[in-house]
Amino acid sequence: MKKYSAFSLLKNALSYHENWQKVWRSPTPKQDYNVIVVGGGGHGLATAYYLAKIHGITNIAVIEKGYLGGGNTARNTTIIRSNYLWDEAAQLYDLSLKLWEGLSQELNYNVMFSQRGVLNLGHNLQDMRDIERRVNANRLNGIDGEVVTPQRIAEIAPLINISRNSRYPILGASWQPRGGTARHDAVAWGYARGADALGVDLIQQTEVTGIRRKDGAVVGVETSNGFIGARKVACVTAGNSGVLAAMAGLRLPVESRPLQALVSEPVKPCLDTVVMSNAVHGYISQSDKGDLVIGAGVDSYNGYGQRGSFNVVEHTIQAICELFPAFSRVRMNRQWGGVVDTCPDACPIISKTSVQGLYFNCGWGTGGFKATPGSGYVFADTVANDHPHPLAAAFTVERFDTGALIDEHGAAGVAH
Amino acid sequence: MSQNRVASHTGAAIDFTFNGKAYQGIAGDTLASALLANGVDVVGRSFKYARPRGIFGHGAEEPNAIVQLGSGAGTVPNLKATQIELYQGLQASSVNGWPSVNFDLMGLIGAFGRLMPPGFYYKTFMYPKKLWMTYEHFIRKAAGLGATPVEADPDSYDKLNQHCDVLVAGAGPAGLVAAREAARTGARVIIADEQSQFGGSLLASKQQVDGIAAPLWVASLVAELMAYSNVQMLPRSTVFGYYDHNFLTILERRTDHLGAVSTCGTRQRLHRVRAAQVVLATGAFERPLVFAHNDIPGVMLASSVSTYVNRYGVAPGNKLVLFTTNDNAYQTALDWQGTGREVVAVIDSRRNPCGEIVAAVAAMGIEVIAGHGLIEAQGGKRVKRALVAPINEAGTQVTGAVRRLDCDLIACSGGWSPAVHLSSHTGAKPQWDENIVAFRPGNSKQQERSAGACRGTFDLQGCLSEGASAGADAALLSGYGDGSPQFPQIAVEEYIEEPQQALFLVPHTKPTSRAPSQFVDFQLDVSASGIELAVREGFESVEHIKRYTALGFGTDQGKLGNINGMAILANALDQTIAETGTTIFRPAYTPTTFGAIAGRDVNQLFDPERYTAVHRWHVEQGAKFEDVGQWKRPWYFPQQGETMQQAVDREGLAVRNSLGILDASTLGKIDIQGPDVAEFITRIYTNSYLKLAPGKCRYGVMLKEDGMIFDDGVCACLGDNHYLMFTTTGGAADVLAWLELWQQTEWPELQVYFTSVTDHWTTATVSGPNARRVMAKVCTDIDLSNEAFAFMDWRDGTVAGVKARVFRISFTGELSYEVNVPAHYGRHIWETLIAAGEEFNITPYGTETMHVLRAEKGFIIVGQDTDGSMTPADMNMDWVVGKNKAFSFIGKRSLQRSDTVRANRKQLVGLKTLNAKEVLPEGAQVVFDAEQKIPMAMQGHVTSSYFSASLGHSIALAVVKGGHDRLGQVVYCPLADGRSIAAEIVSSVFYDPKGERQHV
Amino acid sequence: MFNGIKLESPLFYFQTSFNKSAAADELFNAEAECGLVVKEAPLSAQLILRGDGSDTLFCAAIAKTLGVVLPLAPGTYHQQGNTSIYWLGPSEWLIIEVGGQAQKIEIALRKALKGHIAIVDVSGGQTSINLRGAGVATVLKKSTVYDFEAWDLATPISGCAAQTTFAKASALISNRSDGSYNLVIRRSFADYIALWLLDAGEEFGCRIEQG
Amino acid sequence: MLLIYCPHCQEYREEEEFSYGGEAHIMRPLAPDALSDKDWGDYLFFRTNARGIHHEMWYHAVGCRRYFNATRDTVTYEILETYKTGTQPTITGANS
Repeated sequence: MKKYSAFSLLKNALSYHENWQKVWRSPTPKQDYNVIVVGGGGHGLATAYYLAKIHGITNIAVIEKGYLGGGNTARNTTIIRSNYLWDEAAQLYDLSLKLWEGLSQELNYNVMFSQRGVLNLGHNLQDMRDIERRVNANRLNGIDGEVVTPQRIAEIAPLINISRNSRYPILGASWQPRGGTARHDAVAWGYARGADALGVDLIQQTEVTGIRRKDGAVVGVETSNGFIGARKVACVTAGNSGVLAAMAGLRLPVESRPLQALVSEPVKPCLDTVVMSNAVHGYISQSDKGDLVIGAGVDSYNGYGQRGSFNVVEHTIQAICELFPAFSRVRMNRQWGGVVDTCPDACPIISKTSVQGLYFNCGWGTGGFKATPGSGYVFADTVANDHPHPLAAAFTVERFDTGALIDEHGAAGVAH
Repeated sequence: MSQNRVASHTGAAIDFTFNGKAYQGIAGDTLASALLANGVDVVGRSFKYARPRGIFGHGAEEPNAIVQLGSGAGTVPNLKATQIELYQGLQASSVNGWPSVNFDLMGLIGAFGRLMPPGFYYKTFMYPKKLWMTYEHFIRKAAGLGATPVEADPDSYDKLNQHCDVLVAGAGPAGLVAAREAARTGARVIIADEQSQFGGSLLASKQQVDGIAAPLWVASLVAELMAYSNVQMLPRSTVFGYYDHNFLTILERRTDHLGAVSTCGTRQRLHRVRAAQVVLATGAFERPLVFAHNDIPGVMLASSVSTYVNRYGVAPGNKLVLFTTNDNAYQTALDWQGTGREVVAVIDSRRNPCGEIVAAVAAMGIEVIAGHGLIEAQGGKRVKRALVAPINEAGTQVTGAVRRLDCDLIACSGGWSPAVHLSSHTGAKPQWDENIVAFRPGNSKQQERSAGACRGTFDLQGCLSEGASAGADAALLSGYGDGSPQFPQIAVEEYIEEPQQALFLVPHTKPTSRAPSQFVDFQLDVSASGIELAVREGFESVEHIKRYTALGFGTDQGKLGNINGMAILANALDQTIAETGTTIFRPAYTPTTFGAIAGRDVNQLFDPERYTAVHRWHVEQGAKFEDVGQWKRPWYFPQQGETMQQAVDREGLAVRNSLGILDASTLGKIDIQGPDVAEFITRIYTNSYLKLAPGKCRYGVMLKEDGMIFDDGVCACLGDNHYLMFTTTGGAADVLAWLELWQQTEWPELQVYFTSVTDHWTTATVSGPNARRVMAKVCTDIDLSNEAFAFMDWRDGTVAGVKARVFRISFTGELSYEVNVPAHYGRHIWETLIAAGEEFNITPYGTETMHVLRAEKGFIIVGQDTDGSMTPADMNMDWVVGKNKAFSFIGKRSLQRSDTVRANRKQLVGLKTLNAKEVLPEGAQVVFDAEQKIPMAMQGHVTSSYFSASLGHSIALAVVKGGHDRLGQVVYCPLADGRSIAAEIVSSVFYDPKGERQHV
Repeated sequence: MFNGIKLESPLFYFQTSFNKSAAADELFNAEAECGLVVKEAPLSAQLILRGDGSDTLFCAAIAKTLGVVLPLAPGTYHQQGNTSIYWLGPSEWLIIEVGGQAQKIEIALRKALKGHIAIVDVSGGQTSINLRGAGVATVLKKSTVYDFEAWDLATPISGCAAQTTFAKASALISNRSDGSYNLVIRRSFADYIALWLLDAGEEFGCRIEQG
Repeated sequence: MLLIYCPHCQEYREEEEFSYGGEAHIMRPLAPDALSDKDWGDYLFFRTNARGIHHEMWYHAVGCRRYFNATRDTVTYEILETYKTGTQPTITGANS
């Protein structure tokens, strides 16, 4: 793999950029692999990368029905944070955050991880209790965070409306300075390039249509281009996990829901952090290109259509105009939807299954992007050792039988 | 008279400024036409290389002329000059270029463009690691177009929910006749067009339609439509989104043509349209040709040049070179000739163009150079020269000597691309059609059909007949008319056109990688070489190319560039365009104001404020309010100079020592009637109601099926088959839906009816040792003695002359009566009680004091002391769970799961700080060992914490792992400021542990 | 001791508490005929009735007791004099008697009806407001997602009713023979809805008449 | 934005009036206490999450307050039928 650097850029410029090598090969599938990763999104590519890099398993194929990083990796609002409430979730997401902090160098691909901080706003007394509780838990877990006042919020995001007279005044927020955003495509491409360099076959435009089993163990996958053998099959197909599970005769405690997002036209820098508000359902940051990147809430109904309902977008933009009255004159350039796996406890499933050699990594809900490196890291470990990585142990599918849920959204507070 | 204004075109003068310089336009101008009339060449700088850019198009497709309109709170970023109607005093400026668009220092960067190929930022700025944030800071400063306002939007917006039979998107020739055909059937029709005038391309046409000049024909048709009461006509209205089940959104600009800030009502209006049938008549965009330095000001679309000449009377230059691959664009040569200015030559990529219009042009003595390509434009801030050379038939190579043509205007046309955007929003995949060298709309996924140019039908005759049948067809399918158009044919005068050549990237003498930049997407500086580079680097799918090069991600959404980009990609991959894929568009068709999408649901109308009948009294008393769901509840009632703590202390002591009064009206109330009520609610609550007698109340907890506490409250038996259920304030709607769910879908055999009566009752709770005395003053027909009216009883009676229902239940632990009267009497009952209680110093208290008092008693608040992961056992409330109930109530089974029965679950306990004055922060985490290193082993957290005036020390409720077995143990709460507060685990009941006071 | 009991309708305080800059007297009880005139109806008896509409005895008893035939068709209401019955859902109706006494009606009905039924007094929890004027149709389009034009197109008379969204609250909306519309709204949302109406009606000129 | 035919109101109504009720035809076990943790967990949390034909409950919250069922294609979002609670769909994955 030729190293990227300012120097390589200069060198290639002199030769009119005619000599750049391919970022990855376009191999024809082998007949047989040690591990097949189904799904060429960020999580799948990261899984393949760490399997090869850390566990020395290089006879791997990543099989993607469309193009690499074309699913939720390409559709999310790129928010990265680790200030989760429960120990299990917080530790998993913080592993991910630590990996983010060195990822551009690790991959020699600039993923533009921008640690501009994340504000989670509180609008009522219960919000503030929950924020206090979460920040205290984060602090004692070794995760950065503090509770900040409206005045401090206004310093961090000057255009935000901290008036006490607004319908849902901002009473305070949690502030995680290490949080931020990254360039979503770059994450997929960086991991793909890295994995390819380690010998991983990236097979695009190939759809897995079946999971072949023999005596309760995986032997390979049927694809739109024929059967490919494998001892282990790792499914990382957010949005379609249920469909994959059905291929192996399994069911998952997961429902696929539309999640929508939108961007404004590019504007000059006006928001140097990430602002999130659960109470009014709006998440916003500004990309390096200048777009205001806005995330909406999950639609209420099941849907694989990568489309949601317009009223969800309306509600989100109302929230944004409440938080940032000046943005009312900015214009929406593009909106789109993705399909997220939602779990009853808003936490992922990283798990072996009753089928020997079949593994699932799904259920990330709206939180998948930020977890990409950590998810790949612990899933690779789980697959390599056929045993849950310590940080993944709490996220097995069995928790839905025992009741040991990690209730991240229940923790957001219910009736009052 | 401005230099480029055609003498014959006159109108009222309009003054405006651009980049601080004063200019004059005339009525009917767009900012773009006025700037061109004034000979303004450079209107902006490109995003990446800061190259000077001029006006290229005349509508929504414009990639370059992006301006900042107005200033201050009313400023609007990123408007397209081609879409801004000129008004007196308009101020606009370029969004990029420093110190000015004519001399941009960033332009120097442009000189290093080769160092910034697509994706260069992925390849650098990585080392040293810590510098990225600095790099990024400068990258961001260079990015972005216009600037957002910094003050609140002074304008207002609103929405209309529309329902119609036929929605026609676009009021060009096809749309207008479609609307007419639908209108005459009586169907409800809405026709919307983004321009100020209906007519589309005909507004700039010199053709005859139905025997009269096109603009006149349009006027008559518009007049005809206006006469229909069943037609809604929406000019300045863009259909920007097409969603499921034929839901479409239209942005109507109501005042933008009058000024940056509205002086007469809502600035913009969002129409949310549910249409039975849709006719898409959105027209087409002319496609530029990709040649070297095709971005120099003075290069324009052929149709744009014609539009400026014919519609706005503006000739944007003097010496025109026309470069085309088709007959259609020859019209521009004729139009230009009409201005009396010079047509240097027409460059036609085809070997032997032979259409009627070609002959017409040649006949005027204009040189037609066939089989040639315009391979490069030259000039700095304005075109000076065009380089022309013979090219091979395939259009892939320069085959002969280069000829130089002096000119200051280049009009180009690579054919037309149907505006398939809206049909594409529905998920229909556009299909490539070699015959028209363009994508046609894909097969319909909704109740829609395309007509005219947006369907790839480019001749006027065809557009009119397609529009007519589309309108009649849509009407028929929505239940009107017989499907046959009244005017299937309309006589028009037009040239018969010969086939065009499929040419996208014009060859240069140098290979693409070395030729001067051949731009595909002007706004984002995506060039042909950039696309080829992306392919060279291994990106193969269209989506990868788009994302890697940013092709199509501009505010013009690639209306001009996408098809050329696809073609260049296909060529680089050695595929056909059809094989390479399709082009997908997403809403919004054109950028749409956030404020309009938000509508009126902002500021105080963002969410309803719900008031109780006594609300105004609380306001008059200067209460501070707390948001509880949508309700405004009194939080506390500060008196002169009181702090919150002082007010809460006073209110609490009043209740403990004499008398307090609380407005409890917001509690959810559900009336339940039917023979099976007792059985039903016994299945819903954890405890049993089978033996609850009329006149009695019982406290109950409900679980979700997962065994976790979901809501709680008192339920009263009003009579045989008749109960009243109280819920939490926030839970009322959810609980009602929950009851209906089980009755309707699971146990329809149980005969029960539910009705919400939350709003019907005002609930005034008098609480404290003097509660009975004050009740005795206002209620004579209830025996209030403890024997006759015991704790957890209720009685009907007359209070303050009003029929009332009185409950003897208590959330404070004191003797309490909850007086319920129909809300019309709410304030009367409240003020009567206040007056009657005066001698007992009756004290109104708010939610904060209520919380303190109930915490002193260890009563939980669902949602504060529980968080969706708490069982009754965790809350030390096993007593409320009916172990021996015959029916396995909702959630019961989950209480036996291995995790819910495990020891060491978090359990509700009291915490008493060792320093009695110290109040634990709510949300503080609990640890057993304060000295341990981070990460610490957290054992629970503080859910409620207050200073108790009546006890004289702080109290807290917390959930602690295995807490019920840890009474007496000291735990620690490490705080952010480094302190660690020590507290002892005690019973969660701090006050009157035997519960005697509520029974007196 | 308690004579002079004053009753307060849900919109009782709206005028006094209304904090918009425009002078209140322009907005309230002015003579000018505005594009939107909002009038709160006098206090009336409002009861929810539950029962089996397919039971002819049940229907007959209602008709006999109230003098109004129970509407069985979805989206309709029947009116006789001061009494109206609205279809709310299968087995659910709203009875409104202008100026009536809920308790009287409940006693009469309970005497007349047999079997599994429910009668609930909700008089204190809701109020009726009437919208009239040239701007009403547009105001309804601004405020609700329901297609009211369809009523005029279908049957240009009264008798139609629909429960639907109203801004971010809800309402039971019915058409009257004089071309105006009645809204039944919940008490706790009344101020919000009135504020919304003044805002939505602004472009036509809007005023609120006290009932 | 869905347009949903309410079988009780007997007309098409806008999505804003409804709330989604999840997968339909899931019977509550008659004897929960007799079930294993696994079987109970399956009833609690595991759903078919069909890609394509899906039978689901909707609640006409701002309307007649009735629950009913819909057969909807979760890919195209087309609603193929709505039917009253307690009745069976005429369109199923099998016959479509």
